[in-house]
Amino acid sequence: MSIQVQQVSKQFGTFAALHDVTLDVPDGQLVALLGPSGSGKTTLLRVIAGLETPDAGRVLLGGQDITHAGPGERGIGFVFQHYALFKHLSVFENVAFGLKVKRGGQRPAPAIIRDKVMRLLELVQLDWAAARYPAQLSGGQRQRVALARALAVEPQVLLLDEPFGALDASVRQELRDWLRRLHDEIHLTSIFVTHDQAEALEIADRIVVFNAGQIEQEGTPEEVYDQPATLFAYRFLGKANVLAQADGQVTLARPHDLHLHLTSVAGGIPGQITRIHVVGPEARVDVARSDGLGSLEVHVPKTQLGGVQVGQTVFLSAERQVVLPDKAGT
Amino acid sequence: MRRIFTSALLLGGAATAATITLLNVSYDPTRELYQDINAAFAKQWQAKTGDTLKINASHGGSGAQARSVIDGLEADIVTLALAYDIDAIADKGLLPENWQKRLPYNSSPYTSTIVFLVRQGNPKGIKDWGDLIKPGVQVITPNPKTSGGARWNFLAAWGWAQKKYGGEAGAKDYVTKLFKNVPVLDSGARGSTTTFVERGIGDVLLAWENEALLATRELGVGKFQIIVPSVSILAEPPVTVVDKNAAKHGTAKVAQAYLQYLYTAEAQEIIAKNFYRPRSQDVATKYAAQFPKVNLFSIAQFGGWRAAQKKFFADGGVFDQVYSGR
Amino acid sequence: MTSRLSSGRPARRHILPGLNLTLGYTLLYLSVIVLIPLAALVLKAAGLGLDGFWAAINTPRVWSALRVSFLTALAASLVNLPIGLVIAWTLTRYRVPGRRLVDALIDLPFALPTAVAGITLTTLLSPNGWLGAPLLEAGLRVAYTPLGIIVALIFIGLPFVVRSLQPVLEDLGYEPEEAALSLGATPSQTFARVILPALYPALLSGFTLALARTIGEYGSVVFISGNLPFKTEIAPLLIVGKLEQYDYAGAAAVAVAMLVISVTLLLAANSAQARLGRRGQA
Amino acid sequence: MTTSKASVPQLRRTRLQRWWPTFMVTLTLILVGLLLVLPLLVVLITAFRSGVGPYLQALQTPDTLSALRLSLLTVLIVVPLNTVFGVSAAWATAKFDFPGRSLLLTLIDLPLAVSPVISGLVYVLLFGRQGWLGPWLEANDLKIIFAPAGIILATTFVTFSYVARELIPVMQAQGKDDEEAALTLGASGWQTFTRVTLPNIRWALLYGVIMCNARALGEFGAVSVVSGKIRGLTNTLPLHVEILYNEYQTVAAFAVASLLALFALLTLGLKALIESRTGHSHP
Repeated sequence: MSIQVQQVSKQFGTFAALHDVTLDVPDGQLVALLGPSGSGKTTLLRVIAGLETPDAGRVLLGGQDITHAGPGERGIGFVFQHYALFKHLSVFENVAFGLKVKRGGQRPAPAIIRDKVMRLLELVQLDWAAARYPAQLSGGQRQRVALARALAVEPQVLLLDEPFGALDASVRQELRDWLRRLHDEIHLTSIFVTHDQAEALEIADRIVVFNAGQIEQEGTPEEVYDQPATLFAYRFLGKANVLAQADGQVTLARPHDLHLHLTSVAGGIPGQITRIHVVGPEARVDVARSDGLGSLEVHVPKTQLGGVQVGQTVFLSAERQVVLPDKAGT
Repeated sequence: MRRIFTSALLLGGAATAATITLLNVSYDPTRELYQDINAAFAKQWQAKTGDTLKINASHGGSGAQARSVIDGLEADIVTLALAYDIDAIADKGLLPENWQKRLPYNSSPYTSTIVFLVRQGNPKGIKDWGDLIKPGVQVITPNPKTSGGARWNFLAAWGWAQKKYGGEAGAKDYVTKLFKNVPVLDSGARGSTTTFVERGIGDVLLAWENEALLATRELGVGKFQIIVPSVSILAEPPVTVVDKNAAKHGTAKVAQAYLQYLYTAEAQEIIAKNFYRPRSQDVATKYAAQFPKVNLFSIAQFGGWRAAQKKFFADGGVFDQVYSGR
Repeated sequence: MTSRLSSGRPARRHILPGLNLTLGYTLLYLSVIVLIPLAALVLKAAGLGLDGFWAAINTPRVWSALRVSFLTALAASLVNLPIGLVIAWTLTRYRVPGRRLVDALIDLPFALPTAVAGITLTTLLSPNGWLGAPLLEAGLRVAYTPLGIIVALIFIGLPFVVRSLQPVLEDLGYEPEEAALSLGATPSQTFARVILPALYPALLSGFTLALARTIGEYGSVVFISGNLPFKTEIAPLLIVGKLEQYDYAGAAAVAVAMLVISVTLLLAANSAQARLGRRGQA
Repeated sequence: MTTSKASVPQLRRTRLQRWWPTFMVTLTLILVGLLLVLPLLVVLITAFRSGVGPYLQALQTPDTLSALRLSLLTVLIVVPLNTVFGVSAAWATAKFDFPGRSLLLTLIDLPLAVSPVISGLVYVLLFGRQGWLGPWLEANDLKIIFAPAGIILATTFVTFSYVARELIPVMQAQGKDDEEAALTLGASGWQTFTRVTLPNIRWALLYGVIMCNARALGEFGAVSVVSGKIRGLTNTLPLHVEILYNEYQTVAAFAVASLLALFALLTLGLKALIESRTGHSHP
């Protein structure tokens, strides 16, 4: 089901968490809200969930205005950053919670609840842990229980607040892949909040970049990475090398878009290698510019490194570069 | 509450005869006395009228008890340590001003006096009031501000000293020295007795005669003895009906009968057995051995309780001066 | 994190239900049980007028009683700091025989009726008591002296100090201590410069709670104090004394004075703890 | 004696002299023994001074039994009242932020700092015959002071803060996530409270109830001001102890006192049980 956010604003005291935000999420997409801490992405997610009331604007779900509906009436599933599992309930009971609190006629029969919960636990590969309590599970397992719990009420949309934020790096990677696969399986419209650009780039269909309570850019991962609309978006999505800065314009290039030359080339930037650092198949080379305008980072495949050494003078050219308006403060 | 209690009893059985509840609000040392009186009177009342009489008792410091009645404790009868406390109740319109004239002997069916209780053998050689201000003698008395008995103690000492030194200045000097010898000032007469008897503090306890007798006969046989000073005060603990409450409860008649009963030979005997001096000459003669002759002066010497209270015990009065003068 | 930022701030409309109901009920109940009765007290005292109120308070007797109440409570609360620290420290760090029992006993003064505590301590400490007799032998009179009041108040205040310290000591763990030691601090330096400062908020809160609680204590004190004016007469006893002379307004005046002291202490404790707490988090 | 944590680094062992823990434990036991165990022993020994017979007899007199009944009645009314209040106040102050919240928190603590004598006095000034509402109460034949109602009110005042004080920090620390999760899952406000919040706070709640109960059972100063001390009618157990003591019935007084001490110990035992369930000691 599609989600429309129309001109939503939200103020906390003197702090504007959201300022006139408008966003369309088409049915069946997995969308990432990406931005630094305090940029408003979590607030937007909570407004969609009904956990915060916007000061202005509307929220539509499948074309229906739900701005003033309670969080339980919206048909959303919400996954909390710190899971918010009910400690006193077993894994099974946690997942069954949303079904058991349904009012009289709508509450499924116990046998149906049982089947459904067990199916969901199988889906998140935790059917073996039904009788356990949250305290007996690892972080990743808990997050999967939280997900199963949110899915149990058959939500129209799934909202995840920094779902992997509290997990170890390896578990995180595993869960990312798993979430993407899950989404491909069930095609539930989903929005997740993250401050990790790699995470957003890896699994989202679309990325919405947030900054200071406003949407900075919106697009596919390729679009936002390769054609950032603003300097902020460019910088937030990856390492940015400033090639030139003049007349309110700044020219930037990503490290792997730079080429390393041993001899002078046209328009090449001369510099001296200060450090060579090999990370797996890739070599990261730091070059101090001879014109004294700072240093640049170049990524080249290790096999193409040749015999360059620290201290050697090299020339850099950009295969692809972006020119953006130079806004101060980014 | 009384009503609830009454109906509860009624529901419980005894449906033919009425059950009447009476509340006697009294002061600390009369617990044992009224336990006996209540039983005897209830029995007599039932024999006479067929009604079951339940007499509730409340005990505490005389002033505190009077205050409770003023604040709404619905006593049918008050039996307090001194007339001043009942005057205070009368001031609030709960009973007539002339209450003390309603029963014989200033409405006091029994009297007592203030005596000395010392440890067996009287190691400090205490004979009279003058010995109390000797250095090294520790005197136990409660606080006149909070205890009726203590006010009698104070006035007894004052009366003796005024006569001895022939004036107020001498009397004041005497009581000042006296209270310098007081190491503990309990809030009530019972507290003082406990301090002296159980805690072993002090050489001499200024006590109601009935308390002193109770202590020698029941608390520590052979451990204490009573010293009767050359002169002491005639303590007249008064009793009266609290008209307004009795009228409200419909208990005026039985309350009146209860107080009149206190003057009967039967009650006077109980009174004497509980170490109070009976008014009845016959009973007094019978128990003469128990109550030695003491030269007594009365509260009239101080112009009555209202005057005495104002002069001695009100804020800024003589008692406060005795303490603030140090 | 964004989530913390947003949840920590007031929302215009609350999503969680029940604020109106619970806040309304809380305020109603608070008013009926606490505020209206206290207002009646203040009104009664106000009936004296400012001059009358001051005249009722400004007597040597009242000042002395307030001083006795305050100083003995202060002394007892101060003594309770090291005692409470030793007990809380030991209970959280060392293997104490019967630890659960000892820990449970800490709350005894809470649960034991104050009158029973008063009678018992008097029995124990009077010149012919188990402890009183040997102490008197050693030249120390406890019962019927200010020292007796202090002992009773130490008993009453102890749980407040121990219970304030325990959770903080548990949270503190060994790390800061070990860090200090690894940096070359001596054990006493470690204690004075690392552990004690971390305990200041808890010590302060335990101290003030004990002080506020003991300053008005009555039941456990009247039996042991001796009640001598200008020496061991406490302010609550003065209130009772005034009542028994039918001086309601005077009693209310002294009560208001005590109330002001207690409220001031409570406010001071709350704000000081908030300040120290903030510093502790930084 | 060794330290209780298993993973204590070598550093500590070498630094601290071996006698230090022993010294601290001994000191603690002495302090606890002198300050807490000894008074408890005095109560018990005095109560049983004349043997078990007189002890049991003292507990079975009609006056003692009626005082016990009144004390239990008081507790039965006061504890639920203050519990409902405590939960309500904790919900309002821990889950929401509103202007005047910190003032409210201070006011909730206020009764803790009020002298028991004053706690009784305020009700006399309000409901006594001379009090603000006295004439109206009298006209309508309603009795509050010198009746169980007054005792219950004064006890409510004294134990007002206990449940709320226990719950507020716990609820504050737990935050709102669980409740919000329940709401997104479709639970109603009441379902959220009973199925999520209540289980989360149950031990703190029980602890608060126990402490409230203990104080309510033992309150003396405030109750003595409003009781009227009518034997068999308005006497609670602590007042009855004083009365017996004043009647020179020391054994009986301490027997009743030991009953109260027994309640206290039972309470503390229950509390220890809670702590072993929750696995950590409670503030």
